[in-house]
Amino acid sequence: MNYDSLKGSVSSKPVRQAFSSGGVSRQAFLSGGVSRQAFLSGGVSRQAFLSGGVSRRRILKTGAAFAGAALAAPYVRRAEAARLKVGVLLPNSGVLAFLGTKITQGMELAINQSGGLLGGREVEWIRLDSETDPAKAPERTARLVRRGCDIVVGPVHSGVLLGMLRVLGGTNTTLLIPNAGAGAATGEHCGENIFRTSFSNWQAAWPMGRFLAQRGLRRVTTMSWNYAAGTESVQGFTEGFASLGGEISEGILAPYPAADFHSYMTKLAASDAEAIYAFFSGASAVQFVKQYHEAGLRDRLPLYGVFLTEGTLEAQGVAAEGLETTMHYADDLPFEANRAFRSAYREAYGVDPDVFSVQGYDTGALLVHAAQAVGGDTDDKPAFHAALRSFRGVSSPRGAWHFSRAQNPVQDFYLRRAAGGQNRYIETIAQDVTDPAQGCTLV
Amino acid sequence: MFLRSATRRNSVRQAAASDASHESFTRLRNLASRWRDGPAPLVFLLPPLLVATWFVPDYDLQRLAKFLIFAILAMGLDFLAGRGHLVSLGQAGFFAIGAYSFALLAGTCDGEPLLSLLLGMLVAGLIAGGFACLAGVPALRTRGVYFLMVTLALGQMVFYALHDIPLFGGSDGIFVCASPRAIEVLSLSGSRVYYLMTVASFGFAVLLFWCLRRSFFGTLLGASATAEVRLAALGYAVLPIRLAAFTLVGAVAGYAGALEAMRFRFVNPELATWHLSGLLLVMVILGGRNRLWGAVLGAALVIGLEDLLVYWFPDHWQIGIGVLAVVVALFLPNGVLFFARRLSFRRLGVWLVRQKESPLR
Amino acid sequence: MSFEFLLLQVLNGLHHGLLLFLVAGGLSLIFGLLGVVNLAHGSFYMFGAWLAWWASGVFGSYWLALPVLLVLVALGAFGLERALFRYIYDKPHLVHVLLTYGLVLLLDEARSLLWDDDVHGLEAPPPFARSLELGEDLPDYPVWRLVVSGFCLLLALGLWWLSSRTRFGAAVRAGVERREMAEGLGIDTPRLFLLVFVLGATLAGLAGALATPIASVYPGLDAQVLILSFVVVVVGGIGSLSGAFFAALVIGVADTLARDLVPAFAGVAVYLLMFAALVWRPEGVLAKRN
Amino acid sequence: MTLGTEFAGTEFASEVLPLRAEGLTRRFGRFTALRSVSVSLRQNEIHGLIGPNGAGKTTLLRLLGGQDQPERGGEIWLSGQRVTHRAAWKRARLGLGRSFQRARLFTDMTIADNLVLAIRGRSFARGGNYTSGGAQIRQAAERAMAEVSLAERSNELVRNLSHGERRLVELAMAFAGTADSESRVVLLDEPLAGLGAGETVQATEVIRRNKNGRAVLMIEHDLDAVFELADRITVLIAGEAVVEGTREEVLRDPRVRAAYLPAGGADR
Repeated sequence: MNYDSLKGSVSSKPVRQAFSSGGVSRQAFLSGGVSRQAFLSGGVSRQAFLSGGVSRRRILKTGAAFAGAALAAPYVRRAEAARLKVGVLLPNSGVLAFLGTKITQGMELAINQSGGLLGGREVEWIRLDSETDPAKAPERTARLVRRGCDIVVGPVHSGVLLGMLRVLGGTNTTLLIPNAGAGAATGEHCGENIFRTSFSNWQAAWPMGRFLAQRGLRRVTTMSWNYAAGTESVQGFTEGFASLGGEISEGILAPYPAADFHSYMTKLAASDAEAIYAFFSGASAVQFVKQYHEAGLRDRLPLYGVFLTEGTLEAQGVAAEGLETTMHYADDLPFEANRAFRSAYREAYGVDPDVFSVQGYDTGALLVHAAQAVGGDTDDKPAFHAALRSFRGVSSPRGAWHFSRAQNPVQDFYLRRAAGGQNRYIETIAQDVTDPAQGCTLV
Repeated sequence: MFLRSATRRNSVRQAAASDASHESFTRLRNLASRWRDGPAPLVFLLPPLLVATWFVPDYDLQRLAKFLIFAILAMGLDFLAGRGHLVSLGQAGFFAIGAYSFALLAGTCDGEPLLSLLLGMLVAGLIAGGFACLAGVPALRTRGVYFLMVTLALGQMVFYALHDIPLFGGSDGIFVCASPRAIEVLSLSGSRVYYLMTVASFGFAVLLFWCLRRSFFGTLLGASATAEVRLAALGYAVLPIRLAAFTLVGAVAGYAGALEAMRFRFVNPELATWHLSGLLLVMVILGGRNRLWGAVLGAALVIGLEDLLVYWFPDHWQIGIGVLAVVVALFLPNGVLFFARRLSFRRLGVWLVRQKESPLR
Repeated sequence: MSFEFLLLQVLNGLHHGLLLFLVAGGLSLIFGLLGVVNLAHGSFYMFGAWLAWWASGVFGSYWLALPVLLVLVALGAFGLERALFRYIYDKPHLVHVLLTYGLVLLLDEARSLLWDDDVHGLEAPPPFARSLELGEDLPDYPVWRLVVSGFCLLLALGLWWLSSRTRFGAAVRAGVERREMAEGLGIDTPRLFLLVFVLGATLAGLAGALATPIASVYPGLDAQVLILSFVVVVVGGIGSLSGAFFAALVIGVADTLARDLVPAFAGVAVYLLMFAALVWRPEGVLAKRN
Repeated sequence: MTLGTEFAGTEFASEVLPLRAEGLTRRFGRFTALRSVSVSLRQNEIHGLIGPNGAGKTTLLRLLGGQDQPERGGEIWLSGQRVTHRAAWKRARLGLGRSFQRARLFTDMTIADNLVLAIRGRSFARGGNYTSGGAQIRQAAERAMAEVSLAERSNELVRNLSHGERRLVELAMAFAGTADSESRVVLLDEPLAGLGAGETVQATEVIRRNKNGRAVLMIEHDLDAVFELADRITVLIAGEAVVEGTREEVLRDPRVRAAYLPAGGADR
């Protein structure tokens, strides 16, 4: 049975409500299942929406092919519309769901601010839940491509990223990575169509390594989960630290997922290092920092890290006070663009933005810039990718950045200290850091 | 059952003689269910699946392939749990062992000749079967809910082994290098050849499990479920029967794992989570236990529903599967096929009245 | 590996084990008496934790929030038992797995709708918010962990007293041995099942609430504790509280030490222990041989 | 005491007994269900095993059948082969058939299928593979069904049979067998329990008719049937074989009269 006609009727009801409410509320956009409805308030004209219905001839042809198939395949094939289809594969469930929300909000804000159009074309968002499950990533990505998206944004988790690369590698579907830091995306699996707007795990840790060495520390213990992002981050730190004579006294890898770190605190307390470098994110970052504080190690063994306080300061509370971390963004960066971004974000969503909002915002700004440059003709891939590469991120909240040859951001990294629920800027410790991108053919 | 020839001659003679009493109705129903349990529906299912190779776009072929792979897995689990009452909550473990064995065995990255792929898949199945046999010897000493727990432990052991041991690429999984070479003469691209292999595997699986269910071995497995002590007292060693079934179903799961590894040429430890094993059980129960086509129907319903829900309600699609599982558990413990088979209004009344003491206990 | 280091690791293991006992104890009773494979038991732990965070915010104090959340979890369990579980007691385990598998998904969505998918922390309640200095190269030990361990010990004693010294306990043990016999002796099994189910669920909710200041709350909390508590139930012997208690301690320490000594095989080790226990003594390694 | 039992223990017993058991003991915790019980069955003989409830009759049968293991020191021989610790299915292949107190049949299968499974189980023991001898087995199955007059309902699912009919099927399965798969030793656990009058007569006839060529050990509470059928009787009281002998010897023994038969009840 072909769901095509069914889909047409069912989805129009919620859309009418959203449409009649004079603009597409944030909830409608986030509920997203209804792909046909544009998420931008201004540009939705009634005529464009209705004309986008399904032509009869197309139903009959596809219906016939499916006559015997036991599986009911929701097969939506629509007449080409002026809309620009952008696929979004971010997590709505599981441990990293809040990152998905923040990235989506940042992206939405950027596009809203420039009139809601990409190169004069309305945007049709097709959102799928990545469930932070790498095994389902290839399937979900292929579905977005199948729906006609020639631009895909996502994911958060590096395992999901590898699954996406398997499907999108070597195709001309443009992939914009707003968070996952796996080096492979801009390393051995890099490609003309793959751009990252966040940072590689190596890139964020390397400056911290050099900085601690410059501060005169000689022996540091490293710790993270036993998974790709963790090992890459520790490797980046080690390279930075060793380049200035530092030495790693012990490398601890906790089996993932670890909820109770206290047994490691016992090990850390007995270590002879002068400081510890840690890489954890989300719930584990909260647990690690809180338990580190409760173990009273903050004064005996200073804690430095990456991603330890991103979006988790409210949950960590007093335990994170004074924690020094490095990242390509700080909440109180003295740039005018940052102040404007933060006030616009708070006004639009009522919450303070964090680094994921920034990365979402930059992804949105990148899309606006490139679509404008090619006048909305994103099908001309070489021109579109060239336009993407030409992005200078002048008005980015994190400060100007541009793409390296491997299409990973070349950006400054700042030392920040956690204070009063914010990662406060201390100093710029590394400028124009470029990911080594081993094995990338573009370099 | 295996005594078919004797009873058929017998039943034809008797059907004519006795009046339209309860016996003849039972016999007619048995004959009908035997047809439904046989491979005949393949005649209606295979042609459209084969035709689809040339007409359906690649993405939807890949989704059909996913359904066929899960149908193979569900048929295996149904033979084990439905017929032999060996309820396993760890089938995903052997599925993942097959996928990873194939991934590690895979050869060069450009197109592979069909034969070497087939060999790779069979070897992956054998490896998974080997593990099933090794683990089965101790595991099958337990009964009932303890067996459920043992298989849960087995599945989790495979998950953490694949997740923590560096050789298996940790939590991000491995890229698989093998994919079938295109066949120009039939104008089939690599992925369509892969789809054809999946359809063929599905056809063989249906025949295999149909033969198994009809075989003496299948009868013994069923007998070991209803009256194990009696079977032993009659001179049959029960453990080897169950071990053979466990090993065989493990090998088929491994073979299906190899097929899954080739679908997107990417394997990940998440293939071994107990959630997948749980979903397989949902398929078996939903379709209808101890029915050849129950498992296939269950797989179609669950995968079709999941696909729809994920697309229409990306935020809260889990509610659909959750409600489905609860509804089937409470009202349709014997599955949809059972319900469909008995669908006549008089019977519906009888069924509703007798729902308290359901026949399956 | 100095002696104090090992001692502290064992203490951590015991703490982990005692918390695990609260979840596994209830699960073992439900499993043993009601014969139900309850995959949704982890969801009670999760709701206990999220309610603790939410109620602490609403009432301003953890001690006020604790009784409220226990009542809420108990009511939730009561509703679920009456609405769903009482219909499947006599059904085979296959149906139990199916029902509770669906419930896990539904309860997780309920949590996502009621609150959000964010990570939230909770400070240890006022009198126990500090840590004890143990010495130069030993980490300070948070007082709240000692409080939780002590509280769990008290609860374990209470459960042991309830189980061995009261009529209710006798009825439960009789039910676990031979359900038909218990019914024969005039024990009102439906009411008994309801009480045990609610007690088990509330214990799991309490464990979640106690663990919140340590592990904080986040989506996916239920899965982590569920499978480990099945390991404890099975090693301890299904239906035996004392078995679950000792098994929880052994597994808590083993899991903690394994993560430290042989990280790559820590995950596998726990399930190998479960597999071996089941195969060696299916009715529970610690169960008395009848 | 007849000739056989005196020489039972020695090597040169006059002929090899189908089943012999010496010193079988079984304890459950502190309770001793059987205290060094010895029993031996002779060819073409029905050996009754009677005793009050809880005397250990079923326990003894479980030890002989291989469903349970005796304590150290007990020995069981099946046609001269030591089988004390052999698994139940190995003993079945040596020609040991048995029925169960609580009928344990394959309820989803027809009567014919149950019987064929029983016959084929033992015929497999002599190297016959699963498929060969199909016709021979089917005839044996039909013969067995005819004996218990269930031949015309051979396609009925066992699930739909009454309790009495199921007992008859159990009995048929114990005795059914082709020429090379005859069960030579048959253990019957209360074969007449719960049977109607007609069925009891029928069952008794079946047992008597199948006596030749086999050694039968029968537990039964229906004393009339036991005394009518059994050539020798062993009386078990509180786990001990108090008396063993022919009908007359057992009836005369004062201990049996005191423990088991109420005053005046036995002088029929």
